[in-house]
Amino acid sequence: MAHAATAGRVPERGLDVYTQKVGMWVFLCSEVMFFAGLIGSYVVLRFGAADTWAEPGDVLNVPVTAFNTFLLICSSVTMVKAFAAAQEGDQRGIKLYLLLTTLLGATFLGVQVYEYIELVLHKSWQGSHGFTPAAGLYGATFFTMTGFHGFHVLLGVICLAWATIRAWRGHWGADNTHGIEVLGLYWHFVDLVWIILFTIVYLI
Amino acid sequence: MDWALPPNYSTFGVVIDQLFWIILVITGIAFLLVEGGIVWFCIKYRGREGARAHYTHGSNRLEIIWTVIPAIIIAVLGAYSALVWDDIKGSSNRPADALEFLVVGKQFEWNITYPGVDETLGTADDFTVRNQFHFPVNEDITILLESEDVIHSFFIPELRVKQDAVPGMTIPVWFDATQTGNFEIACAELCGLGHYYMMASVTVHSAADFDAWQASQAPAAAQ
Amino acid sequence: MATIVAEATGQAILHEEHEQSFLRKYIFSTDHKVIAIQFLIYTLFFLMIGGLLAMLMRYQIAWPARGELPLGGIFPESMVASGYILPEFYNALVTMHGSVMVFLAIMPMLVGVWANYLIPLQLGTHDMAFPRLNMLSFWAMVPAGILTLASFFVVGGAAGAGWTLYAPLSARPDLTGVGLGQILWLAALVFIGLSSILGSVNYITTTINMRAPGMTWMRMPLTIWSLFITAILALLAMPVLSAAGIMLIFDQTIGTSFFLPEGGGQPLLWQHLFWFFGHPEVYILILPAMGFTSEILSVGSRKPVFGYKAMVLALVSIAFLGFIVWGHHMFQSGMNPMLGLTFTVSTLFIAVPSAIKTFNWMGTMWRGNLQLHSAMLFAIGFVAMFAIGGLSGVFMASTPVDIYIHDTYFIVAHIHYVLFGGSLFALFGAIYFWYPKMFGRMMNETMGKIHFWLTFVFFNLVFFPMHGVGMVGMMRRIYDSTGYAHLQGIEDTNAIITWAAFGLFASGFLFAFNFFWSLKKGRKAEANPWNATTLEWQTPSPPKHGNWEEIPVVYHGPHEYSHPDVEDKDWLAQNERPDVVSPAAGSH
Amino acid sequence: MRSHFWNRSAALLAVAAMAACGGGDGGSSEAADDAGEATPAAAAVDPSTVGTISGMANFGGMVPTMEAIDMSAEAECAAGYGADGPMAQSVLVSEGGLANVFVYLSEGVSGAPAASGAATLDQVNCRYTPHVLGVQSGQDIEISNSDNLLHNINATPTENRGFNISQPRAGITSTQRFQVAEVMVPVRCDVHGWMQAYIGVVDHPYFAVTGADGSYSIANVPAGDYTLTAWHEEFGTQTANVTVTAGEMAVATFDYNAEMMGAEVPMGDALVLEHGTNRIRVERTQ
Repeated sequence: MAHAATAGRVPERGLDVYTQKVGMWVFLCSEVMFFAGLIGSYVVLRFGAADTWAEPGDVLNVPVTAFNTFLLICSSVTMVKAFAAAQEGDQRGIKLYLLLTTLLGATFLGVQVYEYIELVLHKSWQGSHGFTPAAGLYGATFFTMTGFHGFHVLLGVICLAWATIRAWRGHWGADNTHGIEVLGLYWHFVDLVWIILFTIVYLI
Repeated sequence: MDWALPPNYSTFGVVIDQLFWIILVITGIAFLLVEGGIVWFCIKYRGREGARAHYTHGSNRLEIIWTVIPAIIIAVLGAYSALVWDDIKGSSNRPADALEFLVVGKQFEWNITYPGVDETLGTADDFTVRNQFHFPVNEDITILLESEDVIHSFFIPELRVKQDAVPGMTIPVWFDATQTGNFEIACAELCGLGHYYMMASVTVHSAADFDAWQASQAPAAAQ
Repeated sequence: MATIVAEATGQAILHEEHEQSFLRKYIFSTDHKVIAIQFLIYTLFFLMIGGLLAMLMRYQIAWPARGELPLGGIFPESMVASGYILPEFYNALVTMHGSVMVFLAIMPMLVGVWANYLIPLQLGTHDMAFPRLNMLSFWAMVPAGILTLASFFVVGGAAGAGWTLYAPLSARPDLTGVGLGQILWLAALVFIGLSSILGSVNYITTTINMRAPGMTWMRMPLTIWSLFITAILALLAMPVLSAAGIMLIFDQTIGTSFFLPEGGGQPLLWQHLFWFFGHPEVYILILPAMGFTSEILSVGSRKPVFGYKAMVLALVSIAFLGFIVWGHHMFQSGMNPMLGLTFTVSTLFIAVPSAIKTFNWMGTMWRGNLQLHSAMLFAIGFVAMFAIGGLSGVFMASTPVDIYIHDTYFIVAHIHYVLFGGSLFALFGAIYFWYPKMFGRMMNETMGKIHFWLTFVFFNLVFFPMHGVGMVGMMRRIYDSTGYAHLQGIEDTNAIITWAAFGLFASGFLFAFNFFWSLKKGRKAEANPWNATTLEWQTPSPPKHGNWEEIPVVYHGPHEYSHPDVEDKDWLAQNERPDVVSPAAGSH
Repeated sequence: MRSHFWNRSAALLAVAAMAACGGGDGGSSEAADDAGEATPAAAAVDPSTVGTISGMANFGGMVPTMEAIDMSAEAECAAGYGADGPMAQSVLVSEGGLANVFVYLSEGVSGAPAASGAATLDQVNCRYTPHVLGVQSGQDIEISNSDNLLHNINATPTENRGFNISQPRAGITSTQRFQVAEVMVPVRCDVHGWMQAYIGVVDHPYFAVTGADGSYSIANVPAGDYTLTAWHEEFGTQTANVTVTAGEMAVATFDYNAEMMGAEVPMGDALVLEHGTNRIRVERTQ
């Protein structure tokens, strides 16, 4: 049988990747399915009731959100920089780029909150004052999808803030990069999801 | 104790029942094989002092046999089922000149709208009767199934008809009863606290009786 | 390097043991074995609750006109009035029996208990990859349980829209009278999803990355394979349910209308989302049971598992096909009939791997040396009952026949043959089998055998007649069948089923007694009471904190029984060095 | 139909709080009961300070024909009716009097004795008895079933918490309460689409429902100036100003005719009324 050849051979011990990273990849698979569920429902609902959707830009403020998207993409870049700095043991770089990433993430959230407030208080849509989750399928899907993304950003920002504090305590270094890399994976995923959401919710 | 399908009174029911019995025979044989085998093994190979089991990791030939045989049986069953299914439900097989009724489920009633003497829905002589479904025998019947509130399921056991009624959708269902008689519409999908009580009477008339019944209802509805 | 780190942590864990407080050791423990035992107690409790709900339900079905519910007075007037179970309470019973059994009893018992307990032990590692997440996955189940129990006592009662939560019934409180109860259950579902996902991340990562040296993929016990595949299914299916559940909560509370046609939503969307989760869920509920059965049958037959590779392939293909068959729950739902055709094909295909597994189990028993202890009896019972459940599934897969039997008791019989005759039989087997490892004592064999025969007989008396009742056309979830003309004449059958159900429930208490009695009074178990080969039996019973002083090295496949080259015993542990046992055995 | 999120949330909180207080009785807080026992309504009445309001709801002209109800599916219920079979109950006129008009003091009431005793709503031969019921907020409503078959009682108020319960057999009872004034709360049975009742909930005991002859009488009203409102399910509302003098009977009469059919009927929110003249008018609040 198959094991005959391997008996007594050098033992196999899984992938050549550290466990936290494998764990994060596995977790992200689950996250993909979560957003796939939301996005899939969005597609079905929108095709089923296309006439209840507004034209892009009619309700949503596309320029502001485009700027916000840009911020998030920048934060992905700084995240990469932070990891690179960690690999090189560049303490100043670690602090700088982690802090930048945190701030960019927080700004993204701030803009999103501003956007929500504007929509709820000052937009009118389909005759009702205020664009809220109760404003038809359009409002429901918009707030559900962007809201859950925002929640993920919030979790990311909290973790980033914690990582930044640790950076000031000198926690990270060339021999301790795993945490930053794993957090980076999550952050890039959140960024990627946003690009998809921005496209299908705001632009199409 | 009478474990049997209720008598069938529809054209589609014949083939559904036939398929049921075919599957029962096939699965019955498989059932006897598996259960018999297990019992036999339990007796024949039950542990004895000093006995030693036969060492084997399996047999590829056997694996192939018991993959292929079930696969073939199942493929044949599947193909046959698909054909029958298409006959019964395929939209291309919807009878063109069927007599149409509108059936609307609501908690916990079936409201049936009749086409009236002009045999067309949506005209002035339509009338609606609660919980009574009358239609003529030996004629293609199509019901347009709707729901006002939650999902119900339109089920007439003797006609082998079952279809969920979904709010927001109009679903056509067609059948052809082969005998006159009195049956019931049951709701087969949990629809709330009166689910079990959501039944309506079904009366299959001869063509003449149906016309007479419809005429007797029309004046009342005209008011 | 990873090895060294792991070993170092292992040593650290071993030394840590003595310094832990009671709270850290038994309540907020990160030890996978303790977490498994916490899950076991939790799930046994909810198994009893679920059973109790079923008993109330059966009383109503058998004697709908009688009233006089024994102890009916202890229920509030909103549940039982004048001795009659009220229809709304009946709906809550139906819904919560299904929900509790699936989500709080069977699923966490299969995965939470045994994946936690067995994965590190059978793979030869000190603990899970992420012990703290593991602890969190248990503690996420606690609010879920509390919310579930609380939902019975809020105004309007517990959720009553069926365990499938079909919208709009589940989304509009004005149509059911159930408001908060439904929301509480959905919130519980979100916690269950969280627990399940955290658990799955752990199981998958541990299996991928933390196997002992020499534990190649094809040397993993089938238990691990089945739990690994299950974890993948849960990882990918649960988030979809969470997303759908959250949308349903929004429909109920903040005025969205995802599933409500009045607002442009689609009731069928809920069904698609639910069954996209729900069908993989069905396999989540059966695959681990298949794994335990393979393991116990092999040990009990003193033979290697017949067709190990075919078994693995079957598991993998079930997992894959499991994601593309969800529509077969919706043949009569109003979905396009042409979609029905597609789903029929994929559904019939998924029957093939199940057939392969059944024949391989029989192959494992063939020419064996069967040790018919309680665990083995339950494993054999699993094969026998699962076969019936699988065969009755063919009726549903055939779409025309499904028109008639859909939403009848035929379906109820089918699901219980798979879930009770299948999963629960295997779980009882697993508990009898691994109990000595968990608690260091044997369960009482005599009581175990009596428990098996009572369960087996009563189970079949309960669920086999349901096929007949279904053929007659009795609809699921109806409170009172006596009003229907076509259901006249099944009252006696229903009464017999109910009496048998009482017997089945009662026999559960024999098991519970055996379980708790054996904790104190059971015979002390040696390390390897069943002469089994897998790694968990090569540690003391129960294993210490950290499992291994030294990580074992694996030389053999998982089920080397009755190897012709091994003399004086009929088994070869996975970590036994071949040259020590017998030079020739090294070739296997 | 689906109320606002915040209303709902507040209701949820309230429900949760009640559940925490050992709820599950399907009813509401017990505070009203205690108050009721402390000051029984009858004891508070001093005959020298109260008067009575009485009068008629008159119906003039052609009486609309009521539709026949098809109860054939419930033979047990249908048997309870005469040769003509059951008819709808929305406009019941007998000798010029209109029945089932809910008459209550809508303005001018300051302070009132707490509710005492229970109101009853029965289901007889697949109909609600009475068809229109007045209760005081917090008062027990005993709902019972005299038919040996399934009825559900689905109350859909907008201000109060609704309920949807069932009574599958004769003899089953349930006690419910509404805490907030609301005219009217519709009640229906989903099993029998024709079954409809209305419950008027007001903050005081000064209400009545006109009988079969169209007459009503509200006793023990403290002397003072009031606005009296009359509600009918087909004809909407009318108001009248009345002055009650101690020991005397004030009379207020409402006139109806078939032309008023189809008036918008206020449902739900308790009415906000202007001071009107004695002129009878139909109030359209929606």
